Amino acid sequence: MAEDLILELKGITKIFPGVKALNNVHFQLRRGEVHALMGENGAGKSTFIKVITGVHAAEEGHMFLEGSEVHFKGPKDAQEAGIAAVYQHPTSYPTLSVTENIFMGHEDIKSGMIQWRSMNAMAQKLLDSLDADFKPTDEVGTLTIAQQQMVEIAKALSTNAKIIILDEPTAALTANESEKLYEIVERLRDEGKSIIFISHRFEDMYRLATRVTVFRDSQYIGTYDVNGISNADLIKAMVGREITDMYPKEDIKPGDEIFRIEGMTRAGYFKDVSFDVKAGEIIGLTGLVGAGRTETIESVCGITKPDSGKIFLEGKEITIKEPLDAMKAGIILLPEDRQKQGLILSWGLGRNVTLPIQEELAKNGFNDEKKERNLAKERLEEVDTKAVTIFQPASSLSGGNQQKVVVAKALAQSNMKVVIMDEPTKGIDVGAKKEIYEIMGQLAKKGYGIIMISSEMPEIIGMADRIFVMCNGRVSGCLQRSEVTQERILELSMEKGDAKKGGAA
Amino acid sequence: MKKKSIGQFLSGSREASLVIVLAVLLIVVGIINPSFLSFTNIRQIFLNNTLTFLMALGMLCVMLTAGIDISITSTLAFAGMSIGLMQKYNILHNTFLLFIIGALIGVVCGFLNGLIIAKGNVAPIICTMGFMYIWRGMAYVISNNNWASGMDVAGFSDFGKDGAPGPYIILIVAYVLFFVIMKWTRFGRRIYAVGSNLEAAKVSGINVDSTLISVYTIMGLLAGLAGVLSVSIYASAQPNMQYGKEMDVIAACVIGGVSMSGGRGSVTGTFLGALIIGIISKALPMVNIPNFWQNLIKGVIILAVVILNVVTQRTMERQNLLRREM
Amino acid sequence: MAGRSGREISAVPESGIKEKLVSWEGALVLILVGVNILGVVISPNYNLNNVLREMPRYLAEIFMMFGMGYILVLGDIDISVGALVCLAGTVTVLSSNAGAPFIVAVVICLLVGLLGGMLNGFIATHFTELPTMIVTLGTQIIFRGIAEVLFETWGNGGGTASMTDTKGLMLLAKKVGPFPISFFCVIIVGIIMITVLAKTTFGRKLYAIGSNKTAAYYAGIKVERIRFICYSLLGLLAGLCALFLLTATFGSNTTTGQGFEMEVIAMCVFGGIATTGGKGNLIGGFIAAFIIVCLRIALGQRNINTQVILVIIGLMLIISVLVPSVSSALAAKRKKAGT
Amino acid sequence: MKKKVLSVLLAATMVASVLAGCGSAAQTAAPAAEPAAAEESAPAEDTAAADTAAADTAAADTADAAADTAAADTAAPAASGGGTYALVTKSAGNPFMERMASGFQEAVEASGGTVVIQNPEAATPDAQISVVQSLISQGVSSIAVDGNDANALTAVLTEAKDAGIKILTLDSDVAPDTRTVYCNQAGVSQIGQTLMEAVYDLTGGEGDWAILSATSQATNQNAWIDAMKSLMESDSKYAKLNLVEVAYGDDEPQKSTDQTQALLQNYPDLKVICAPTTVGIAAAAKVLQDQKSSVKLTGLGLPSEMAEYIGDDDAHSCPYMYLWNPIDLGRLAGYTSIALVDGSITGAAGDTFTAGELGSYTIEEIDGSTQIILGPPFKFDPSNIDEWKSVY
Repeated sequence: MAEDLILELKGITKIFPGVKALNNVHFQLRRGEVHALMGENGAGKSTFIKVITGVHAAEEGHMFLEGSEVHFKGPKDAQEAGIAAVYQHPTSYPTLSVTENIFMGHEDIKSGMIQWRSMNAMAQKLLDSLDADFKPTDEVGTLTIAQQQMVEIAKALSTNAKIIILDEPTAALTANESEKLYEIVERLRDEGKSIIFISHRFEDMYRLATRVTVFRDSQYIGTYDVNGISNADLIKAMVGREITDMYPKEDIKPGDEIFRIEGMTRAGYFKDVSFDVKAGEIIGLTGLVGAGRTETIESVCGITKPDSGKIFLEGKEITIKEPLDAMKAGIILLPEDRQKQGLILSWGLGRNVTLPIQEELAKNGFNDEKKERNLAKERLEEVDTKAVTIFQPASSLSGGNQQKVVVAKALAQSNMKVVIMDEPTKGIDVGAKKEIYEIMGQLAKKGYGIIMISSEMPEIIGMADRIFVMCNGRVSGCLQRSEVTQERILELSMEKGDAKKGGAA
Repeated sequence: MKKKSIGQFLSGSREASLVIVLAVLLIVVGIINPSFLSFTNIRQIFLNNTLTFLMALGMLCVMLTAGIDISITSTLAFAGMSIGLMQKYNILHNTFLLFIIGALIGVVCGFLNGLIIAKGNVAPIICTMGFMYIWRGMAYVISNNNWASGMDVAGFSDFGKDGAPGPYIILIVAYVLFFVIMKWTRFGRRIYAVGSNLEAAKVSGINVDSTLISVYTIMGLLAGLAGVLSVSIYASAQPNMQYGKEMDVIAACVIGGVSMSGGRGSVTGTFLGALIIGIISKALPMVNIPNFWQNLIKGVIILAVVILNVVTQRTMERQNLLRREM
Repeated sequence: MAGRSGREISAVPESGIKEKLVSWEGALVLILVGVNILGVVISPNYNLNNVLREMPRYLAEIFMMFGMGYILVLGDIDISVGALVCLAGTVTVLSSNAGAPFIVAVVICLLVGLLGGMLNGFIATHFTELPTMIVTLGTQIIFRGIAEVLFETWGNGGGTASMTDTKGLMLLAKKVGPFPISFFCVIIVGIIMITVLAKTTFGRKLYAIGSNKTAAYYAGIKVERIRFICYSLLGLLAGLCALFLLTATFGSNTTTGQGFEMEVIAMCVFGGIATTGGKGNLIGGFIAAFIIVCLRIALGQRNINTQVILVIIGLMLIISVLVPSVSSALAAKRKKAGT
Repeated sequence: MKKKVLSVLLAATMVASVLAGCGSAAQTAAPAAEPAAAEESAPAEDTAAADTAAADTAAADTADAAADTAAADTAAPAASGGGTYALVTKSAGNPFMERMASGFQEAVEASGGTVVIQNPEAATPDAQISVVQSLISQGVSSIAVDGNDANALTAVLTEAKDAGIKILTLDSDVAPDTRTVYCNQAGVSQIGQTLMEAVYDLTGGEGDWAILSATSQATNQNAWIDAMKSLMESDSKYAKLNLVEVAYGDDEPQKSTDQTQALLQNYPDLKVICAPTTVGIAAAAKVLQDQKSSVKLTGLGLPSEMAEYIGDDDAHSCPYMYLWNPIDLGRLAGYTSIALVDGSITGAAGDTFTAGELGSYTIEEIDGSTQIILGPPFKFDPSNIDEWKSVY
């Protein structure tokens, strides 16, 4: 092949304790192309990126940069070789300034002194090119996630790298910001840079990429020309089967209203939010990151204090001052960040499952270990957790199975009436995802009220009976299952006059 | 650009609010006892707190990496006692060499801390607590129940005599040096990076272990130097010197806005924090506060300053949220 | 929604005895035995009677070790307790000398400890942004400061006061056979504190908070209330420590309790409780406390320089925290060599 | 599993190393004590002549010197028994205590006794209690204590007494009923008188003066300060003297320095500072001398610490100061211990014995308690400081 390959990886295998994160995968990147890397969460894309950037060392395989084999001992080697990455989760320094974040590791130094003035100027130039609405001297910790993502992009741009890797850069960006990013990426490509672009959004891929490589379950599936593959084929390559059976949503006739909030307001986060759930109904709550979805739910569940608002359960108003009140009332939250909020990773699965209900099982304040073990076993098996024993630490499970433990933990609470799932399928593999949907469907069938917060359009459309869309702290609309389309949701998610405001969130 | 309100300015800049606290302190004390604001007195504030000022710089570095070092005054005593005894037994009388030796002892002590904390993955407070016992004990052991007294350190103590420029020069050099290092060098910024986000630091290729080791080594170096200075300023070396004063140093840093969770803090803030601590200990006996009340008032002021900071931060955040349009 | 795969998850705990012996607590027991053998070897006077007779002053500290264990499991720290012992002791002595009956003085002693702990707890739970180290550093200075003021205001001048009516204290200092009363009290308090931490829902909550505060809060645990309770409890135990210290000193002065906080933390850490929270148990701390006490007594009887003893304790502390990381590093190395 | 085995192995080796470490420490500690003692006693012997000279001048004032010579012969042969004699100092790392201990050791070893010297880890009564407890376990014959607190040691000393151990105190006393006799360096009122006189002399009879003390709970400091205060009230001679403040430097150089500077700034008319503490006086002397202040200093200080600052001219801050000979105080305690143990004295007032080369002493009843007074404080001035600065 006379291809001008700038980067080639062959037979890469990466093993983490107990898990093969990458299994004999290949990848080729041509000079000056935008190459999309696709696959479901957990397919191994992020690990693959970390191998390229030298964060992880692969157990097997070879990596060629401009034709010659390279062995990166650490991130520094990769940086020096001209590879820059923008990670999915911003790897920023929250207490440091934007400029510093951008230039960390490759500061402008003259006679041993960092040249802040010129660096600030350079940073300003980069931010201007991204149309950013913050200053180089701002502390990164005070920025929104979208803004932090911009800082990361600016950081990658600042290294003058030959290869730039973008790991889901548009996930937290508004349409406007995304368009800006597309332009930047195109400009970079025209300047001769090679770009690896990871995204879940098909529109990203069609807009930018010429070729796409698909990973599934840690394995290499294939590389295709974007113009030469149909959408359905691509999805099949990614998921491994037809997507039609992905959302097992049965048509359940909703019962009476089980849960309702009215006029929930918390200054600076959300304002005058109202919605309701009926028994057996799945409610979708969506909107852009930062629209106030999670914040609203957290106030409902007593995690944070709202300024005002009423909560009704089965028609009666209840007061919730702290998480325990919500749990006692039967409102169960599966939090967004399962590793930080949902689980105690260093604990065994069993203890995690019984943590909220240990007091119910206890005798005179003493833990009834046997009862706990049995209950935990039962619940964990109920959701089909892939685990050997209930004593293994939660950290030893994959993301999908961790989420199942969180579900088991919720199911263990016998008085459950309303289940609130915040991004229940974030970062978990296809199989587990489907199982979560199945559980969700079965819960609805049993007559629980379910609120699902999600940014993933397909699952919201696939699972929800009604969809409430939030925008900038307010509910901007409610869509029935029959009338919902991606376009409608997006329209409601965007602030009116978004374009005029230049994407300021 | 909108003009910032005074409140925003204050909460935005820790240094600014410290300057105000400082000004209030000075005005109150100055009114009660005008002689407090005399040149001699101000000069003595720096001289008497040279050790706190100096060690606070090291503590700043350590705390920036989300660590802590409570062994510093033990290191100080060990280094100070060592060079004191060298003079007592007429082994060495060269001031410059004594400084070098004291600093070296500190470097070794600090290096051990850093090594165990970085490579052994030991919580900083525990590791340094162990060495707190060890170096203090060693200071006693080598002293063999003797002090180095004014007579023993006669020539050497001229360096730190009241009125001699030595300690001030060391302080000025140290602060200028650290100000430059922490703001304008790659090494200084790496310390911030490690404390701000350890994982990110690893990803961006910063050698975290060596940064940690050097930070504790610097702390040791400064503690060693402080030991030498202590012998010089007080013209004596005792094994129990500066016992418990590590808490003053930590308090100075915290008041100065250095975050114990790492990544936040500045040389200027540290300077102001140490100055507040220095002024409190100097001012209390001078404003006719009875002896027995001094500790109580010192504690209340320290706690009040840190709580005040939390309260203003909260108010500002709340106001920012309320200002956000929906 | 029965598991379609029918996968079975084991719920049988790994059988105990071997694991229990091959643990840090097991090692501590061995060390304790070793230290006692050492004592007998190096000192002809190292016997049960003498050890028990020398023990009461140290026993007082062990009360606080239990409370500190709770605080450390929470992932917090409290360095004010030494000063709190001083304050509680001082108030007790002064109130007794002012005519309060012994029983009232005892109540006052415990109450002062409790109030001091509650103050710590109040600040720590209402200003969660502040590291507890700083909070308790502040209260440390304040507690001792109040004691100094009390000495000046109600004492007979000078920073020291002794109890004039020692009848009650003498009663508390009595022995049952060779065992001092405080020994039984330590055992009883110890059993309660160990059991509560290991076996009750309350104890489980402490581990949850120490392991992951956020997840604990999301799971409905009243994090701040529990932290407040633990600080108050530690304060109460500091009061108890002050009381039993009085049975040895019959008075209080401005240096009472100096350095206790560090010694107590050292006991906990040596016993396997991590300062980062969520790890270790009080049985370890309990054994470790006796190791340190026995070692001190043994070396003391051999008239070894008191400062050398401190050096040894410092070394033990560092070695004990290095053991886990060194052993795992070695294990990793061996694994690598093996494959 | 392997990890656990490994950790146990490590723990076991740790025990072994601790055992080995302690074993060797113990082994080396015992023989090391002897050569150290030998070395100590050699220079001490050299200075013995000087000491006795000082003791003679010091003892010249004591009225009972003559009466004691008679008893000297009878007491001397009795003081040759075995037994273990313990001394508990205030704390480790204090040269005054070190000198006292060397005197004690010299006296006891000369009589064939075994010496145990214990320096508590900190200058607190708590630390002393542990040490005394350990000595009870060891079954020593006598314990001489330099009390860190007047009352805190009551219980433990009573316990020691019950165990048949003779208890005496030196330097700083404890509650009188818990010990047999107190080897007092000088009577409280005597020290108060001497210091008052010095203040009177240095101020010229009128004006402001201040006291810089050690810690607020130091027994002897407080007793001396009280003695000075009551003297000022009772004697009209001192009516024009104005004691402006008693400051506490906590025996820390830094705090003492702060306090001295504060005194100078708060009281511009201050004429004299009296510091009856060895740390405080040295810190204050340095402050005054560095600042070339006109304020004069006196008090109690170690000659070796103060040699730099003693002088009549304006370049020196301390014209003269007082102290007793700590070596002699140790010796006296040593001889007293032996006499108590061999039964030649019971500790009752009027008992007389010979304290080796120090001469003969009588137990006196002072302020309702039994004491042995070493002698009046010794005055150090420019004429004799060079001679003494290398002694202690």
